[in-house]
Amino acid sequence: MRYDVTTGPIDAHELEAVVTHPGAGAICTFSGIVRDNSRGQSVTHLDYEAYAEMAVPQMRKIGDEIKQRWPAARVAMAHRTGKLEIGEVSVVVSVSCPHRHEAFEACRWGIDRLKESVPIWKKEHAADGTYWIEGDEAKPATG
Amino acid sequence: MRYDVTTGPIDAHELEAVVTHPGAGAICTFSGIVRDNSRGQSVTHLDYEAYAEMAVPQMRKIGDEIKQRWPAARVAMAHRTGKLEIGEVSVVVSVSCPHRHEAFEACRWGIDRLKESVPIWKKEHAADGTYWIEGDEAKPATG
Amino acid sequence: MAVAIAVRVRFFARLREQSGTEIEALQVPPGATLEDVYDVLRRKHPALEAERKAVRGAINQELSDWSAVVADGDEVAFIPPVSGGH
Amino acid sequence: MAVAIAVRVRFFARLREQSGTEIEALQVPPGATLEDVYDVLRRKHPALEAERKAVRGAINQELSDWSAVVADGDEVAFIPPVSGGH
Repeated sequence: MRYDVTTGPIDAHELEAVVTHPGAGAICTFSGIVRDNSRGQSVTHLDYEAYAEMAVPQMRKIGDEIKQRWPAARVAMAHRTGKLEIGEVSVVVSVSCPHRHEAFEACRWGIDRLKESVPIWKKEHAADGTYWIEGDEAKPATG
Repeated sequence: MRYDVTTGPIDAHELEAVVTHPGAGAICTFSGIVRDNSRGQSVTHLDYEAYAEMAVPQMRKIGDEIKQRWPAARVAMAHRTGKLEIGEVSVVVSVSCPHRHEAFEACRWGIDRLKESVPIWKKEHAADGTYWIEGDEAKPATG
Repeated sequence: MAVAIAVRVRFFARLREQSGTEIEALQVPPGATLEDVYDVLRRKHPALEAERKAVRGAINQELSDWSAVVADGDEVAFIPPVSGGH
Repeated sequence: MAVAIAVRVRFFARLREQSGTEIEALQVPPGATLEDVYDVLRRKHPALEAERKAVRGAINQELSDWSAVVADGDEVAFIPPVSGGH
Protein backbone atom coordinates (compact mmCIF):
# COMPACT_ATOMS: atom_id res chain seq x y z
CA MET A 1 0.00 0.00 0.00
CA ARG A 2 1.30 3.43 -0.82
CA TYR A 3 -0.39 6.84 -0.78
CA ASP A 4 1.47 9.91 -1.99
CA VAL A 5 0.84 13.57 -2.64
CA THR A 6 3.88 14.79 -4.50
CA THR A 7 5.16 17.81 -6.43
CA GLY A 8 7.33 15.64 -8.69
CA PRO A 9 6.36 13.45 -11.63
CA ILE A 10 4.46 10.26 -10.77
CA ASP A 11 6.03 7.00 -11.87
CA ALA A 12 3.18 4.57 -12.54
CA HIS A 13 5.66 1.71 -12.71
CA GLU A 14 6.74 2.36 -9.16
CA LEU A 15 3.13 2.11 -7.98
CA GLU A 16 2.64 -1.07 -9.99
CA ALA A 17 5.75 -2.52 -8.34
CA VAL A 18 4.16 -1.80 -4.95
CA VAL A 19 0.98 -3.76 -5.75
CA THR A 20 2.63 -6.68 -7.59
CA HIS A 21 3.01 -9.92 -5.64
CA PRO A 22 3.11 -13.61 -6.53
CA GLY A 23 -0.65 -14.09 -6.04
CA ALA A 24 -1.64 -11.15 -8.26
CA GLY A 25 -2.71 -12.14 -11.76
CA ALA A 26 -4.04 -8.75 -12.79
CA ILE A 27 -3.07 -5.12 -12.35
CA CYS A 28 -5.34 -2.30 -13.41
CA THR A 29 -3.73 1.13 -13.46
CA PHE A 30 -5.58 4.35 -14.06
CA SER A 31 -3.67 7.51 -15.00
CA GLY A 32 -5.28 10.91 -15.16
CA ILE A 33 -3.64 13.14 -17.74
CA VAL A 34 -3.84 16.90 -18.28
CA ARG A 35 -6.07 17.38 -21.34
CA ASP A 36 -5.73 20.27 -23.77
CA ASN A 37 -9.42 21.17 -23.51
CA SER A 38 -12.22 21.51 -20.97
CA ARG A 39 -15.70 23.04 -20.99
CA GLY A 40 -15.27 23.54 -24.75
CA GLN A 41 -12.24 25.77 -24.15
CA SER A 42 -8.58 25.12 -24.87
CA VAL A 43 -6.52 24.65 -21.73
CA THR A 44 -2.91 25.80 -21.42
CA HIS A 45 -1.99 24.22 -18.08
CA LEU A 46 -3.32 23.31 -14.65
CA ASP A 47 -2.41 23.96 -11.05
CA TYR A 48 -3.28 21.35 -8.47
CA GLU A 49 -3.38 22.25 -4.81
CA ALA A 50 -3.74 19.73 -1.98
CA TYR A 51 -4.47 19.73 1.71
CA ALA A 52 -1.79 17.06 1.97
CA GLU A 53 -2.17 16.30 5.69
CA MET A 54 -5.81 15.45 5.03
CA ALA A 55 -5.44 14.03 1.50
CA VAL A 56 -3.01 11.25 2.35
CA PRO A 57 -5.11 9.86 5.24
CA GLN A 58 -8.18 10.10 2.99
CA MET A 59 -6.38 8.10 0.30
CA ARG A 60 -5.43 5.51 2.92
CA LYS A 61 -9.08 5.30 3.97
CA ILE A 62 -10.09 4.61 0.36
CA GLY A 63 -7.39 1.93 0.15
CA ASP A 64 -8.72 0.33 3.34
CA GLU A 65 -12.25 0.36 1.94
CA ILE A 66 -11.02 -1.29 -1.25
CA LYS A 67 -9.46 -4.03 0.84
CA GLN A 68 -12.74 -4.53 2.67
CA ARG A 69 -14.64 -4.88 -0.60
CA TRP A 70 -11.95 -6.82 -2.49
CA PRO A 71 -9.92 -8.58 0.23
CA ALA A 72 -7.17 -9.81 -2.09
CA ALA A 73 -6.57 -6.35 -3.56
CA ARG A 74 -3.40 -4.33 -3.11
CA VAL A 75 -3.58 -0.62 -3.76
CA ALA A 76 -1.27 2.30 -4.47
CA MET A 77 -2.26 5.86 -5.33
CA ALA A 78 -0.46 9.11 -5.95
CA HIS A 79 -1.59 12.62 -6.85
CA ARG A 80 0.68 15.33 -8.13
CA THR A 81 0.38 18.99 -7.13
CA GLY A 82 1.70 22.24 -8.55
CA LYS A 83 1.82 23.31 -12.17
CA LEU A 84 1.12 20.59 -14.71
CA GLU A 85 1.47 20.88 -18.46
CA ILE A 86 -0.73 19.21 -21.10
CA GLY A 87 0.04 15.50 -21.25
CA GLU A 88 1.46 15.27 -17.74
CA VAL A 89 0.11 12.71 -15.29
CA SER A 90 -1.88 14.24 -12.41
CA VAL A 91 -3.04 11.09 -10.63
CA VAL A 92 -2.43 7.36 -10.69
CA VAL A 93 -4.39 4.57 -9.00
CA SER A 94 -3.00 1.05 -9.34
CA VAL A 95 -4.75 -2.06 -7.99
CA SER A 96 -3.71 -5.70 -8.17
CA CYS A 97 -6.05 -8.65 -7.67
CA PRO A 98 -5.90 -12.36 -8.46
CA HIS A 99 -8.28 -11.90 -11.44
CA ARG A 100 -8.88 -9.12 -13.87
CA HIS A 101 -12.53 -8.20 -13.39
CA GLU A 102 -12.05 -7.43 -9.72
CA ALA A 103 -8.90 -5.42 -10.55
CA PHE A 104 -10.90 -3.24 -12.97
CA GLU A 105 -13.76 -2.78 -10.52
CA ALA A 106 -11.56 -1.98 -7.53
CA CYS A 107 -9.40 0.47 -9.49
CA ARG A 108 -12.40 2.30 -10.89
CA TRP A 109 -14.04 2.46 -7.49
CA GLY A 110 -10.79 3.86 -6.09
CA ILE A 111 -10.37 6.68 -8.60
CA ASP A 112 -14.08 7.59 -8.37
CA ARG A 113 -13.81 7.85 -4.58
CA LEU A 114 -10.55 9.76 -4.80
CA LYS A 115 -12.05 12.32 -7.17
CA GLU A 116 -15.07 12.90 -4.97
CA SER A 117 -13.48 12.87 -1.52
CA VAL A 118 -9.77 13.66 -1.47
CA PRO A 119 -9.06 17.37 -0.77
CA ILE A 120 -7.14 18.27 -3.91
CA TRP A 121 -8.24 21.15 -6.12
CA LYS A 122 -7.74 21.89 -9.77
CA LYS A 123 -7.19 25.37 -11.19
CA GLU A 124 -7.66 25.46 -14.91
CA HIS A 125 -5.78 28.01 -17.03
CA ALA A 126 -7.91 28.16 -20.16
CA ALA A 127 -8.54 30.38 -23.18
CA ASP A 128 -11.49 32.02 -21.38
CA GLY A 129 -9.71 32.67 -18.10
CA THR A 130 -8.57 30.88 -14.96
CA TYR A 131 -11.06 28.78 -13.02
CA TRP A 132 -11.21 26.60 -9.97
CA ILE A 133 -13.06 23.41 -10.88
CA GLU A 134 -15.45 22.47 -8.08
CA GLY A 135 -17.54 19.46 -9.01
CA ASP A 136 -19.58 20.50 -12.05
CA GLU A 137 -18.87 24.18 -11.49
CA ALA A 138 -16.01 26.32 -12.78
CA LYS A 139 -15.50 29.38 -10.57
CA PRO A 140 -13.28 32.29 -11.59
CA ALA A 141 -9.95 32.33 -9.77
CA THR A 142 -8.82 35.54 -8.15
CA GLY A 143 -5.33 34.66 -6.93
CA MET B 1 -2.31 2.09 -32.34
CA ARG B 2 0.16 -0.69 -31.72
CA TYR B 3 -0.27 -4.45 -31.63
CA ASP B 4 2.64 -6.70 -30.70
CA VAL B 5 3.35 -10.34 -30.06
CA THR B 6 6.82 -10.44 -28.60
CA THR B 7 9.25 -12.81 -26.90
CA GLY B 8 10.82 -9.99 -24.87
CA PRO B 9 9.52 -8.21 -21.78
CA ILE B 10 6.58 -5.87 -22.35
CA ASP B 11 7.07 -2.26 -21.37
CA ALA B 12 3.67 -0.91 -20.33
CA HIS B 13 5.06 2.63 -20.39
CA GLU B 14 5.87 2.30 -24.06
CA LEU B 15 2.27 1.31 -24.80
CA GLU B 16 0.97 4.17 -22.68
CA ALA B 17 3.20 6.56 -24.64
CA VAL B 18 1.56 5.28 -27.84
CA VAL B 19 -1.96 6.07 -26.64
CA THR B 20 -1.20 9.40 -24.96
CA HIS B 21 -2.16 12.53 -26.87
CA PRO B 22 -3.21 16.05 -25.92
CA GLY B 23 -6.95 15.22 -25.96
CA ALA B 24 -6.62 12.18 -23.69
CA GLY B 25 -7.55 12.82 -20.07
CA ALA B 26 -7.53 9.21 -18.95
CA ILE B 27 -5.45 6.13 -19.57
CA CYS B 28 -6.52 2.72 -18.31
CA THR B 29 -3.85 0.05 -18.53
CA PHE B 30 -4.42 -3.61 -17.79
CA SER B 31 -1.46 -5.91 -17.14
CA GLY B 32 -1.82 -9.66 -16.86
CA ILE B 33 0.77 -11.16 -14.54
CA VAL B 34 1.91 -14.75 -14.06
CA ARG B 35 0.35 -15.90 -10.77
CA ASP B 36 1.92 -18.47 -8.45
CA ASN B 37 -1.25 -20.56 -8.31
CA SER B 38 -4.05 -21.87 -10.51
CA ARG B 39 -6.78 -24.48 -10.11
CA GLY B 40 -5.76 -24.74 -6.44
CA GLN B 41 -2.25 -25.83 -7.43
CA SER B 42 1.02 -23.97 -7.12
CA VAL B 43 2.43 -22.89 -10.47
CA THR B 44 6.16 -22.78 -11.23
CA HIS B 45 6.09 -21.04 -14.62
CA LEU B 46 4.15 -20.70 -17.87
CA ASP B 47 4.80 -21.08 -21.55
CA TYR B 48 2.82 -18.96 -23.97
CA GLU B 49 2.59 -19.90 -27.62
CA ALA B 50 1.08 -17.71 -30.33
CA TYR B 51 -0.04 -18.01 -33.91
CA ALA B 52 1.54 -14.60 -34.42
CA GLU B 53 0.49 -14.07 -38.06
CA MET B 54 -3.12 -14.49 -36.96
CA ALA B 55 -2.84 -12.96 -33.46
CA VAL B 56 -1.60 -9.53 -34.54
CA PRO B 57 -4.38 -8.99 -37.12
CA GLN B 58 -6.91 -10.22 -34.54
CA MET B 59 -5.59 -7.67 -32.04
CA ARG B 60 -5.87 -4.96 -34.68
CA LYS B 61 -9.49 -6.03 -35.30
CA ILE B 62 -10.22 -5.65 -31.58
CA GLY B 63 -8.58 -2.21 -31.63
CA ASP B 64 -10.73 -1.22 -34.62
CA GLU B 65 -13.87 -2.41 -32.82
CA ILE B 66 -12.90 -0.38 -29.75
CA LYS B 67 -12.60 2.69 -31.97
CA GLN B 68 -16.06 2.01 -33.38
CA ARG B 69 -17.56 1.77 -29.91
CA TRP B 70 -15.48 4.54 -28.31
CA PRO B 71 -14.48 6.81 -31.22
CA ALA B 72 -12.07 8.95 -29.20
CA ALA B 73 -10.16 5.92 -27.88
CA ARG B 74 -6.58 5.09 -28.72
CA VAL B 75 -5.42 1.54 -28.14
CA ALA B 76 -2.20 -0.42 -27.76
CA MET B 77 -1.81 -4.07 -26.86
CA ALA B 78 1.03 -6.52 -26.53
CA HIS B 79 1.26 -10.18 -25.59
CA ARG B 80 4.43 -11.95 -24.63
CA THR B 81 5.28 -15.52 -25.68
CA GLY B 82 7.77 -18.11 -24.49
CA LYS B 83 8.67 -19.01 -20.94
CA LEU B 84 7.38 -16.64 -18.27
CA GLU B 85 8.25 -16.71 -14.59
CA ILE B 86 5.94 -15.83 -11.67
CA GLY B 87 5.42 -12.07 -11.53
CA GLU B 88 6.26 -11.45 -15.17
CA VAL B 89 3.86 -9.54 -17.41
CA SER B 90 2.18 -11.70 -20.05
CA VAL B 91 -0.19 -9.16 -21.63
CA VAL B 92 -0.85 -5.44 -21.56
CA VAL B 93 -3.82 -3.51 -22.95
CA SER B 94 -3.68 0.28 -22.70
CA VAL B 95 -6.50 2.59 -23.77
CA SER B 96 -6.73 6.37 -23.64
CA CYS B 97 -9.97 8.34 -23.80
CA PRO B 98 -11.01 11.90 -22.98
CA HIS B 99 -12.73 10.73 -19.76
CA ARG B 100 -12.06 7.95 -17.33
CA HIS B 101 -15.22 5.85 -17.40
CA GLU B 102 -14.93 5.21 -21.12
CA ALA B 103 -11.22 4.40 -20.69
CA PHE B 104 -12.07 1.73 -18.09
CA GLU B 105 -14.86 0.28 -20.22
CA ALA B 106 -12.88 0.21 -23.45
CA CYS B 107 -9.83 -1.33 -21.79
CA ARG B 108 -11.86 -4.03 -20.10
CA TRP B 109 -13.73 -4.80 -23.28
CA GLY B 110 -10.38 -5.06 -25.07
CA ILE B 111 -8.74 -7.52 -22.69
CA ASP B 112 -11.94 -9.62 -22.51
CA ARG B 113 -12.04 -9.87 -26.32
CA LEU B 114 -8.31 -10.56 -26.51
CA LYS B 115 -8.57 -13.42 -24.03
CA GLU B 116 -11.46 -15.04 -25.89
CA SER B 117 -10.39 -14.54 -29.50
CA VAL B 118 -6.65 -14.02 -30.00
CA PRO B 119 -4.83 -17.28 -30.85
CA ILE B 120 -2.37 -17.43 -27.97
CA TRP B 121 -2.17 -20.46 -25.71
CA LYS B 122 -1.02 -20.94 -22.17
CA LYS B 123 0.82 -24.00 -20.89
CA GLU B 124 0.85 -24.17 -17.14
CA HIS B 125 3.70 -25.89 -15.31
CA ALA B 126 2.14 -26.70 -11.95
CA ALA B 127 2.64 -28.94 -8.93
CA ASP B 128 0.23 -31.50 -10.41
CA GLY B 129 1.74 -31.59 -13.89
CA THR B 130 1.83 -29.60 -17.09
CA TYR B 131 -1.43 -28.47 -18.70
CA TRP B 132 -2.66 -26.53 -21.66
CA ILE B 133 -5.35 -24.14 -20.48
CA GLU B 134 -8.23 -24.11 -22.97
CA GLY B 135 -11.07 -21.96 -21.72
CA ASP B 136 -12.29 -23.57 -18.48
CA GLU B 137 -10.46 -26.81 -19.21
CA ALA B 138 -6.92 -27.84 -18.32
CA LYS B 139 -5.67 -30.58 -20.61
CA PRO B 140 -2.49 -32.55 -19.94
CA ALA B 141 0.42 -31.49 -22.12
CA THR B 142 2.37 -34.19 -23.94
CA GLY B 143 5.20 -32.25 -25.54
CA MET C 1 -10.33 30.04 33.25
CA ALA C 2 -9.46 30.66 29.58
CA VAL C 3 -11.23 33.62 28.00
CA ALA C 4 -10.10 32.55 24.53
CA ILE C 5 -8.82 29.49 22.74
CA ALA C 6 -6.25 29.51 19.96
CA VAL C 7 -6.76 27.67 16.68
CA ARG C 8 -4.70 27.48 13.54
CA VAL C 9 -6.79 28.23 10.44
CA ARG C 10 -5.88 26.99 6.98
CA PHE C 11 -7.44 28.03 3.69
CA PHE C 12 -7.20 26.14 0.42
CA ALA C 13 -7.72 26.80 -3.27
CA ARG C 14 -10.40 29.38 -4.02
CA LEU C 15 -10.89 30.16 -0.33
CA ARG C 16 -7.15 30.72 0.04
CA GLU C 17 -7.27 33.24 -2.80
CA GLN C 18 -10.30 35.00 -1.31
CA SER C 19 -8.79 35.26 2.17
CA GLY C 20 -5.38 36.20 0.82
CA THR C 21 -3.78 33.86 3.33
CA GLU C 22 -2.82 30.22 3.60
CA ILE C 23 -2.60 29.93 7.33
CA GLU C 24 -3.40 32.16 10.28
CA ALA C 25 -3.59 32.01 14.05
CA LEU C 26 -6.97 32.96 15.50
CA GLN C 27 -8.36 33.40 18.99
CA VAL C 28 -12.02 32.56 19.52
CA PRO C 29 -14.20 32.31 22.65
CA PRO C 30 -14.44 28.91 24.35
CA GLY C 31 -17.35 26.95 22.92
CA ALA C 32 -17.01 28.49 19.44
CA THR C 33 -18.32 26.33 16.64
CA LEU C 34 -16.92 26.00 13.11
CA GLU C 35 -19.67 28.38 12.05
CA ASP C 36 -18.58 30.93 14.66
CA VAL C 37 -14.98 30.65 13.48
CA TYR C 38 -16.02 31.18 9.88
CA ASP C 39 -18.09 34.23 10.83
CA VAL C 40 -15.07 35.78 12.55
CA LEU C 41 -12.99 35.07 9.46
CA ARG C 42 -15.62 36.54 7.15
CA ARG C 43 -15.43 39.80 9.08
CA LYS C 44 -11.62 39.80 8.79
CA HIS C 45 -11.68 38.79 5.11
CA PRO C 46 -14.80 40.24 3.50
CA ALA C 47 -14.05 38.56 0.14
CA LEU C 48 -14.40 35.11 1.71
CA GLU C 49 -17.20 32.97 0.21
CA ALA C 50 -20.59 33.95 1.62
CA GLU C 51 -22.50 30.93 0.38
CA ARG C 52 -22.07 28.45 3.18
CA LYS C 53 -22.93 25.38 1.09
CA ALA C 54 -19.87 26.07 -1.13
CA VAL C 55 -17.61 25.59 1.90
CA ARG C 56 -16.77 22.60 4.11
CA GLY C 57 -15.04 22.87 7.46
CA ALA C 58 -12.54 20.38 8.83
CA ILE C 59 -11.17 20.05 12.35
CA ASN C 60 -7.81 18.31 12.63
CA GLN C 61 -8.11 16.98 9.07
CA GLU C 62 -11.60 15.53 9.57
CA LEU C 63 -14.61 17.02 7.79
CA SER C 64 -16.93 18.32 10.49
CA ASP C 65 -20.40 19.83 10.81
CA TRP C 66 -20.77 23.57 11.10
CA SER C 67 -22.04 23.02 14.66
CA ALA C 68 -18.86 21.21 15.77
CA VAL C 69 -17.06 22.96 18.63
CA VAL C 70 -13.38 23.77 18.21
CA ALA C 71 -10.80 23.22 20.95
CA ASP C 72 -7.59 24.94 21.88
CA GLY C 73 -4.76 23.90 19.57
CA ASP C 74 -7.05 22.58 16.81
CA GLU C 75 -6.18 22.90 13.17
CA VAL C 76 -9.27 24.26 11.46
CA ALA C 77 -9.48 24.22 7.65
CA PHE C 78 -12.01 25.70 5.25
CA ILE C 79 -12.11 23.99 1.89
CA PRO C 80 -14.13 24.24 -1.30
CA PRO C 81 -15.71 21.18 -2.97
CA VAL C 82 -13.11 18.96 -4.63
CA SER C 83 -12.74 18.85 -8.38
CA GLY C 84 -14.66 15.64 -9.03
CA GLY C 85 -14.58 15.25 -12.77
CA HIS C 86 -15.26 12.44 -15.18
CA MET D 1 -5.92 -30.17 -64.67
CA ALA D 2 -4.37 -30.48 -61.23
CA VAL D 3 -4.82 -33.80 -59.51
CA ALA D 4 -3.72 -32.37 -56.17
CA ILE D 5 -3.32 -29.02 -54.46
CA ALA D 6 -0.58 -28.14 -52.03
CA VAL D 7 -1.29 -26.52 -48.67
CA ARG D 8 0.94 -25.59 -45.78
CA VAL D 9 -0.39 -26.94 -42.49
CA ARG D 10 0.45 -25.41 -39.13
CA PHE D 11 -0.27 -26.85 -35.70
CA PHE D 12 -0.28 -24.94 -32.45
CA ALA D 13 -0.11 -25.66 -28.74
CA ARG D 14 -1.66 -28.98 -27.73
CA LEU D 15 -2.28 -29.96 -31.37
CA ARG D 16 1.36 -29.23 -32.17
CA GLU D 17 2.42 -31.59 -29.40
CA GLN D 18 -0.01 -34.27 -30.56
CA SER D 19 1.09 -34.09 -34.19
CA GLY D 20 4.75 -33.81 -33.28
CA THR D 21 5.16 -31.12 -35.91
CA GLU D 22 4.80 -27.36 -36.21
CA ILE D 23 4.46 -27.08 -39.95
CA GLU D 24 4.11 -29.51 -42.82
CA ALA D 25 3.45 -29.51 -46.54
CA LEU D 26 0.43 -31.55 -47.60
CA GLN D 27 -1.16 -32.50 -50.92
CA VAL D 28 -4.93 -32.94 -50.97
CA PRO D 29 -7.42 -33.47 -53.82
CA PRO D 30 -8.99 -30.37 -55.42
CA GLY D 31 -12.20 -29.49 -53.57
CA ALA D 32 -10.95 -30.77 -50.23
CA THR D 33 -12.55 -29.12 -47.22
CA LEU D 34 -10.94 -28.29 -43.90
CA GLU D 35 -12.57 -31.44 -42.57
CA ASP D 36 -11.01 -33.53 -45.36
CA VAL D 37 -7.61 -32.03 -44.60
CA TYR D 38 -7.96 -32.80 -40.91
CA ASP D 39 -8.99 -36.40 -41.68
CA VAL D 40 -5.85 -36.87 -43.78
CA LEU D 41 -3.77 -35.45 -40.94
CA ARG D 42 -5.46 -37.69 -38.37
CA ARG D 43 -4.42 -40.73 -40.36
CA LYS D 44 -0.83 -39.44 -40.53
CA HIS D 45 -0.77 -38.42 -36.86
CA PRO D 46 -3.02 -40.80 -34.92
CA ALA D 47 -2.48 -38.92 -31.65
CA LEU D 48 -4.17 -35.81 -33.08
CA GLU D 49 -7.31 -34.72 -31.21
CA ALA D 50 -10.31 -36.80 -32.25
CA GLU D 51 -12.94 -34.58 -30.73
CA ARG D 52 -13.73 -32.14 -33.49
CA LYS D 53 -15.30 -29.51 -31.23
CA ALA D 54 -11.96 -29.10 -29.40
CA VAL D 55 -10.35 -27.92 -32.67
CA ARG D 56 -10.84 -24.88 -34.90
CA GLY D 57 -9.54 -24.61 -38.44
CA ALA D 58 -8.20 -21.45 -40.04
CA ILE D 59 -7.45 -20.75 -43.68
CA ASN D 60 -4.95 -17.99 -44.34
CA GLN D 61 -5.23 -16.76 -40.73
CA GLU D 62 -9.04 -16.58 -40.77
CA LEU D 63 -11.14 -18.96 -38.67
CA SER D 64 -13.20 -21.01 -41.10
CA ASP D 65 -15.97 -23.59 -41.04
CA TRP D 66 -15.11 -27.28 -41.37
CA SER D 67 -16.90 -27.23 -44.75
CA ALA D 68 -14.67 -24.48 -46.18
CA VAL D 69 -12.74 -25.56 -49.28
CA VAL D 70 -8.98 -25.08 -49.32
CA ALA D 71 -7.07 -23.74 -52.33
CA ASP D 72 -3.59 -24.30 -53.66
CA GLY D 73 -1.02 -22.33 -51.67
CA ASP D 74 -3.28 -21.81 -48.64
CA GLU D 75 -1.93 -21.76 -45.14
CA VAL D 76 -4.16 -24.06 -43.11
CA ALA D 77 -3.91 -24.01 -39.32
CA PHE D 78 -5.48 -26.20 -36.66
CA ILE D 79 -5.75 -24.59 -33.31
CA PRO D 80 -7.19 -25.43 -29.90
CA PRO D 81 -9.49 -23.06 -27.99
CA VAL D 82 -7.62 -20.07 -26.60
CA SER D 83 -6.87 -19.78 -22.92
CA GLY D 84 -9.66 -17.39 -21.97
CA GLY D 85 -9.29 -16.93 -18.25
CA HIS D 86 -10.60 -14.47 -15.72
